[in-house]
Amino acid sequence: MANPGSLNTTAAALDASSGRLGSEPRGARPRRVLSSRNIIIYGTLFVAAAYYLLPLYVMVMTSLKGMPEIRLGNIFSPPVEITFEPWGKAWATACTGLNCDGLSRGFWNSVRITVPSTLVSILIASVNGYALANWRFKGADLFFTILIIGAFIPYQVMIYPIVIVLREMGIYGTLTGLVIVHTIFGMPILTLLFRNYFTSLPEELFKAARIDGAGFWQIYFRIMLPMSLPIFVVAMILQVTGIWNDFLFGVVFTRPEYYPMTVQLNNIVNSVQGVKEYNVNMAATLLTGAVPLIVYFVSGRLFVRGIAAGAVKG
Amino acid sequence: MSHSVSIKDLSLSFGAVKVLQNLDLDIRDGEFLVLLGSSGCGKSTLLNCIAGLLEPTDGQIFIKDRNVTWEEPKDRGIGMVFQSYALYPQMSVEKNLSFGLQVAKVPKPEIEKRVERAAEILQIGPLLKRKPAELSGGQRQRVAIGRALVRDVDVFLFDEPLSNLDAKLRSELRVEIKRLHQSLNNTMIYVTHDQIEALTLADRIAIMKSGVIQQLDDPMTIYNRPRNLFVAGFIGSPSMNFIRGEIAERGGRRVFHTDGVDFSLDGYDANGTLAAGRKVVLGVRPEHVLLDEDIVGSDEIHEAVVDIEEPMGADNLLWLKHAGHVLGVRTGGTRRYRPGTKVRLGFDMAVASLFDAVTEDRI
Amino acid sequence: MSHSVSIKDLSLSFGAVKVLQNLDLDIRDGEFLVLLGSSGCGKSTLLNCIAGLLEPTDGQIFIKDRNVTWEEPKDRGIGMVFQSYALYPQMSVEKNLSFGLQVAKVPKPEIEKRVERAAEILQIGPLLKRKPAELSGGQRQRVAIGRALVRDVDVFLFDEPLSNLDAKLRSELRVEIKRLHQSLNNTMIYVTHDQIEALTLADRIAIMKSGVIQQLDDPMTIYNRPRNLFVAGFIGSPSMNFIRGEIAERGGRRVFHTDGVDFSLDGYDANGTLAAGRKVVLGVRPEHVLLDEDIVGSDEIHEAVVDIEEPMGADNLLWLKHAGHVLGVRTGGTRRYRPGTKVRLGFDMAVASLFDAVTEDRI
Amino acid sequence: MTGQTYAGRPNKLLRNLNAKIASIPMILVAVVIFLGGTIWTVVYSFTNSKLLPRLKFVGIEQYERLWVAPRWIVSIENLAIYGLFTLVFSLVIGFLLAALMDQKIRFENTFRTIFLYPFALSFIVTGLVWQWVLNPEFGIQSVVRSLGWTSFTFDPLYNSEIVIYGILIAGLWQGTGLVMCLLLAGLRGIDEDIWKAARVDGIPMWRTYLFIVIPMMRPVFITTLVIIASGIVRVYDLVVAQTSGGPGIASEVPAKYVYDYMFQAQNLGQGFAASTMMLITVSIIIIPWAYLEFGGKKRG
Amino acid sequence: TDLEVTHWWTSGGEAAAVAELAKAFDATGNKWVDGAIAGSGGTARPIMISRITGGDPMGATQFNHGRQAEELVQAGLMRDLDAVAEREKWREVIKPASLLESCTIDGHIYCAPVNIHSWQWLWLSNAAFEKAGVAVPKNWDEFVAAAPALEKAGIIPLAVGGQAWQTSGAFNVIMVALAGKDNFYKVYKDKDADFAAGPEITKVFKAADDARRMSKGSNVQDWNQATNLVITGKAGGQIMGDWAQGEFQVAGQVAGKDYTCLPGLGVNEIISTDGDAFYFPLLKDEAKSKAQEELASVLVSPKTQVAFNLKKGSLPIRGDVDLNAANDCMKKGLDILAKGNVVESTNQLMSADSQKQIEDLFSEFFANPSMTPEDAQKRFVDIIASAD
Ligand SMILES: Nc1ncnc2c1ncn2[C@@H]1O[C@H](COP(=O)(O)OP(=O)(O)OP(=O)(O)O)[C@@H](O)[C@H]1O
Ligand SMILES: Nc1ncnc2c1ncn2[C@@H]1O[C@H](COP(=O)(O)OP(=O)(O)OP(=O)(O)O)[C@@H](O)[C@H]1O
Ligand SMILES: [Mg+2]
Ligand SMILES: [Mg+2]
Repeated sequence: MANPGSLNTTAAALDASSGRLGSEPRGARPRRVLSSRNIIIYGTLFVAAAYYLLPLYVMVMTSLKGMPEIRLGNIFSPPVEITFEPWGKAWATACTGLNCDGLSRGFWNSVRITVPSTLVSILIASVNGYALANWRFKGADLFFTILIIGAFIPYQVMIYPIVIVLREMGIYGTLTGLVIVHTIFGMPILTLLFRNYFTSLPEELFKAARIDGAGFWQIYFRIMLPMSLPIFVVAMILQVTGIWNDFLFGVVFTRPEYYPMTVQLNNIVNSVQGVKEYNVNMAATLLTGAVPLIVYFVSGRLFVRGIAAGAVKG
Repeated sequence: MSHSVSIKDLSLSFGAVKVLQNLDLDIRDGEFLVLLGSSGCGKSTLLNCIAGLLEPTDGQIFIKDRNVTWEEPKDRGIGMVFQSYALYPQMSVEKNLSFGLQVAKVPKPEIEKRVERAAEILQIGPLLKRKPAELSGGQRQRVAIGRALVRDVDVFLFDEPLSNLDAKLRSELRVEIKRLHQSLNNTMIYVTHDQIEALTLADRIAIMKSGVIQQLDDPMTIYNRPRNLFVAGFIGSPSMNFIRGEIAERGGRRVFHTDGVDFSLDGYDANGTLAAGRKVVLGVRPEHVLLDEDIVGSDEIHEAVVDIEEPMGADNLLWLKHAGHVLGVRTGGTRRYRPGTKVRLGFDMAVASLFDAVTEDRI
Repeated sequence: MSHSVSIKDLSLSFGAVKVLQNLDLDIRDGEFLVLLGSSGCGKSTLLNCIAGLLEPTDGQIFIKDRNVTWEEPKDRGIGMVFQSYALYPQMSVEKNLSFGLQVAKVPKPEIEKRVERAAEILQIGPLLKRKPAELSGGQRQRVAIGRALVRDVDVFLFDEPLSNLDAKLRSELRVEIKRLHQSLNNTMIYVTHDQIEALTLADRIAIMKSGVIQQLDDPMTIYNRPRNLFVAGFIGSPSMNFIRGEIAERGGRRVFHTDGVDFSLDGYDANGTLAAGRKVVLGVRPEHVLLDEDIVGSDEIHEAVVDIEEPMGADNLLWLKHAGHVLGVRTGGTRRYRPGTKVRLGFDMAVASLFDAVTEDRI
Repeated sequence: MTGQTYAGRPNKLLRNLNAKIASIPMILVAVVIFLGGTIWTVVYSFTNSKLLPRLKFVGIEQYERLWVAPRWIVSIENLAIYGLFTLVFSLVIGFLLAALMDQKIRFENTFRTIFLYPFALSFIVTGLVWQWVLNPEFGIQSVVRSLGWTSFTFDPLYNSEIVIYGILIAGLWQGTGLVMCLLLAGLRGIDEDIWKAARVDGIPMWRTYLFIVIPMMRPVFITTLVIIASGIVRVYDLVVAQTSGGPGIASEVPAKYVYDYMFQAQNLGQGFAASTMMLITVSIIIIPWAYLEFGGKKRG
Repeated sequence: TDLEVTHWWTSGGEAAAVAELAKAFDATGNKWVDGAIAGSGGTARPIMISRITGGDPMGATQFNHGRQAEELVQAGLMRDLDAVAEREKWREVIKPASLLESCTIDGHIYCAPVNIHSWQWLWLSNAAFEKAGVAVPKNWDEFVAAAPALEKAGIIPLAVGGQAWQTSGAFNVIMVALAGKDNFYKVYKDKDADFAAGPEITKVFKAADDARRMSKGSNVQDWNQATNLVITGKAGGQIMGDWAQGEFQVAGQVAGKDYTCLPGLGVNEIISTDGDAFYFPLLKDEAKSKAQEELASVLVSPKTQVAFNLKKGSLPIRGDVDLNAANDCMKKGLDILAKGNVVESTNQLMSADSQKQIEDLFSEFFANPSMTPEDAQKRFVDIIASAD
């Protein structure tokens, strides 16, 4: 037989516990892992990530298979027998013509090309964007418009004129020439990128710096540059990727001793006649892409939030 | 006398909006000029022009008798506190303060000394390592002031520098700014909406309205002899009581006549003659409305009823109803009047003002 | 009585910086609460917590007796004026005002009506088509106020809403805000540094210091019976004169003794007994320092010398030297004293305050 | 005093000197390379240059030939379809991803790198992978069919009707990461206070993005738009690596026409004529825009 | 002396072949500096041309036989090899003579041919025909006849990759095989548009229509993916040049047993003389100029020819060498070559521009079933009419 008294006490206890402070919202809102917001956000992210990763999966799997297995033609199946040989081959022994040292051959050349080209092109374009955004002068917009239209010219069309220009300047075939070419072709997009970013920064800061006596360069280096980290990252992503993966300019405008890694990649991948070694191709591509990828990952921390927070009121 | 800043015929428009109109202003060397004016009248714009941050549509600007109209801000020898602060967000407070000095290649120990001193004055010592985003509104404003204070320039432009500070700090800083001005003896152009600040700091006050300077005079003149209705109404809080009426003659003496009552104009110091029948506006500040026993030497008797009483600590603000007008009166904080009380009313004509009803200028 | 906003044991830290510390605050329904406090004491932070824009480290917040600690800002029924305005830069003024209403699906004619009304109150009618970047500082601030005003909410949070407006506009808007509050009868929490605003608007004033509320009382109590030294010094401008000394007994009557002079404590309304020998601080507001003929009913004679005179329009501020102290005195604007003049000095003990020298609390 | 009143306006050329000096590279590039190169191209498009540019004028013959070439017409149509969809989808997807990345999520860096990596990999090979994945024999179609849905058909690269959409799939895969990055950089510039104000105003997140944040990001969007658009106009690798313009000529694009005729067919004149047509189209769009963008307002 | 040589032989077998050239050149006391850039045509050619016109030329560079370097020569940028050719009697030893003819511009010899590749091969999967239950065809007609059986067995009769050059290549092979060498020349050498519109060529288009029908369903791009269909028995056959053989070899298949090769489609055993040649830009440096001549001489020398072509899987350019090590199919080719059943390749006969137009046409034709052979022929005639 049920005891009504005991029922009462449980009810009271329940009451008391629900009335206790602990169950009331208090302090910071707890972070629930499975909130509907999180489910939507991470769900979307994972679905998107799957789409983006699918080809990578195929590439990695293929690169770990031997050629006979690849001929079987199931691109999604994981390798029956994992082999790292294609990777080794792509890096160290794949032949391009007579030189059988794989991608490693052009690696340092690529570095030698990419570093100065990226730096110079970003520097020039950012200063330019800054001049356009903050120090407008008559006629600047006209040149800028030409530049933007230039962004739409398929750049292969410009090869011959540029060959002529470089030849006349006497720097055809040199590293300097190549850096200049990369700077030229990076300029439209980068200048636009920086110009538009700088216009969106509070103009008051620029004014304050001028009052503080800072000149053109000081404002650029001390005020604008530190406030533009995210856009510099984007510019770097654009340029590092573009230049590192560039093949055409790298061979058209330099001599063989400067040939970048992509020449090897192209040679490994793009042979017209003869046998195609897909596993080596994949490995080579992944290896070549490693440097930009590292740049992406490492530069991530520069995507800081609230870059202009606290700067101006109103 | 040499002029520190001299503005000739300055005009500025933003597209169709005319902000400054043929503005002339001469500021003496070492003068402390306060710019007062209603919100949006063009004060900040004027400062920006002086600093060289906005290009005037027309006119010229001289600093130290040098035509600087087209010079770069950095060559003008100015320091400025921006109304919007404009702190460098990526720099610590300390860096914000020292940036201008570093640019000017001031030696390091000197920079440190000045920053330390500014930080002390502004009470932001403990915040030196923070970024602007981590400061409160008032703290940001102090950093903005500090950035100007550390610099050693001829002309300081302060745009509402104390508006977001608490009263205590504000009065402390007011004193510090005054002291700084006296020790450096440089020129200050100071925008404020705080009348106490204006009256205590200024050598001269310029009152602006819609881009035009209405009156440029020393504080007492501005307060007691405002040139026109706008200036009169603008200065003083609570603002001056205005009563429309006309001049009349009563037995050879001029009186101010309104709504059937007369106020004797004895003691009023007119600019010209007071022709009977002229339509005028009488302006009396709340503290110049005399009540009961304060009234001396007057035989008129005007009765009024207390409508509202607003005690404000040191003072007591009364709103009286009298002959169809509402009059604000300021009395001592210890004298209390219940609403409904009847009081006797008089004006201290020696410090009152009469304005032409049409031109609105003082007569 | 029902509480509109109720804060229990609220703490908030930014990393190592503790901004709010176990703060309790109960605000009644329809109350107008003014938050006063020195710059950086945590006022904006508190408003942000109430609005739900900052997450407290600890504690609870109730609005209309509902625990909203974890609720979204939009579900709290609040309107807010940000200290930094936070206008939507790409929208015209009109859009800035109406956007929140559009989202709330308020009918179009109603939106138009409200926007028009707000624009009229704030005198920004001609600016409705402009973008925030094309406004002056004060105009931006008015838009920020407008964005809150158009909304129909239970609780308004105003963070120094009038700080950048000219005195005239400010007093007009003060009246409008008061009127609005009376007509809507919603709760207002209002941060300001302007004491006039605080004293005229507030039902109660909360004085904060370093994240702790020092006193929460109606304006007159705060002004006349400040709970501690901080409150006393914070309220009133120029601020209260503080004189260190001790209680002494002279012929059965308590006196305040300092530097060889005594001031009778007759008429002082003490919280407890005034034990002789207790170290205290005497606080007297400048307007409670009596000069010459104002002194009534006192047989002590204290002589002082006028050091500085600061005329401030309606008032006259004197700095007197007396027995090694400097005392600020406020007198009527028409009474003038040349520096060097000797004056007789007395304190109005009925409105003075005594503080324990150690605890700094009022006794 | 008299001297100063007459101190005239300083020489205009010397004002902003530093800015002008800093703009010299831009001006040089704009004039010498882009303007000069364009004029050069246009001039040679009226010649019958083959392997080497030679000034043997043939009037508008190259253009006549261009506009009767079925391949060119198809290329233009394809570009229109591809361009429209790429523009819309990469902006939408890119912004969506950027907005998600901006939600203070965990592993932000990892996700960002995942979305961005396709951009890093040379398309010669990733194109091949897409070719595989979309191949009906051993790609997605075969996987789905082997799971039991035997009527499933998904062969975008081998169906002339829809091949351009197949290319779009891979194009978006490659390009949206960069769009996301650009927009994320823009989002990071938005002041926290704006968000606060919107939250207090009770504006839902999506409306805040749509009506407040996106308008504030206008400059970044313009940059992104130009980057996407220039990528579209110059699209080449994507097509070569996946379909070589096939099946038949169903997925040809103008840039490929230009290259093929310049370098494979060794008919520079024809290539230049085609690229001139492209340039004219682009200019027709950009010049009025630039006029609107730069024409009116002035700053600082 | 160091001499930089650019070429686009980069795959494994090709590279090994290049090594032979380098070895032979190095043996003369000079040094072969390798500048390999894969991807003929579109990729490598602009690079080479840029280098030459940019004033920083390489020592020697590969081009296909034909007219690719014509303008460089006319621009005076290339060295003539008259002296070497004279000395080494190239006119006599190089067979077929057409090879040297295409190196000759205005009576001067500007290039050294190194090998012959032929297009005219039909590769058949023995397994596929077995599965379909029909005999392995011996010629094109049998092949066409066997197609329905193959289709029934789920096998694509003819694998054709999606790239444009594969389709036009196949068409030209069909033309040579079905219409014969003379008619082929009438069209491509004489550019006789009327003839191209005639019934002889209509026949060829009919056959191309057959090929198109048979190739339906070969959803691949690259030629070697198509070859792979044949290797795995998913397709019955493929028309492809002799380089396809490498794929069969790598897959471990044996000619005759696993696959069958039919030169000239088994109808008309003629092969074309595509192939590669080296050109020598004019250099200022005396020593290098001398080295260039030495290289030219080495390239054509019998020893180098044997070593190189064995590795490369192509045919030598001179008839006086012995290729015992060659495999079955290659031997067939050699025989045909020895008989002189050769035809100049389209590269030699037509400008790249016209070829490209033809490529575009057949690319469209093969992909678009609604395009009738008549329409295609009409367009073909237009191209021929304006071709050069
Ligand atoms: N992100 C932060 N990190 C560290 N400290 C902070 C941060 N934000 C604010 N603070 C500190 O918190 C304190 C309170 O700031 P709050 O903005 O609430 O002040 P306030 O009372 O509104 O001051 P004011 O009157 O100047 O606006 C300040 O001292 C400030 O320096
Ligand atoms: N870019 C602009 N376009 C159009 N009008 C503008 C622009 N900038 C400012 N104004 C207008 O110019 C006038 C003067 O602005 P200014 O900032 O000088 O006012 P202010 O006197 O400083 O006012 P406040 O006291 O409110 O700061 C204002 O009415 C403002 O609306
Ligand atoms: Mg202003
Ligand atoms: Mg604050």
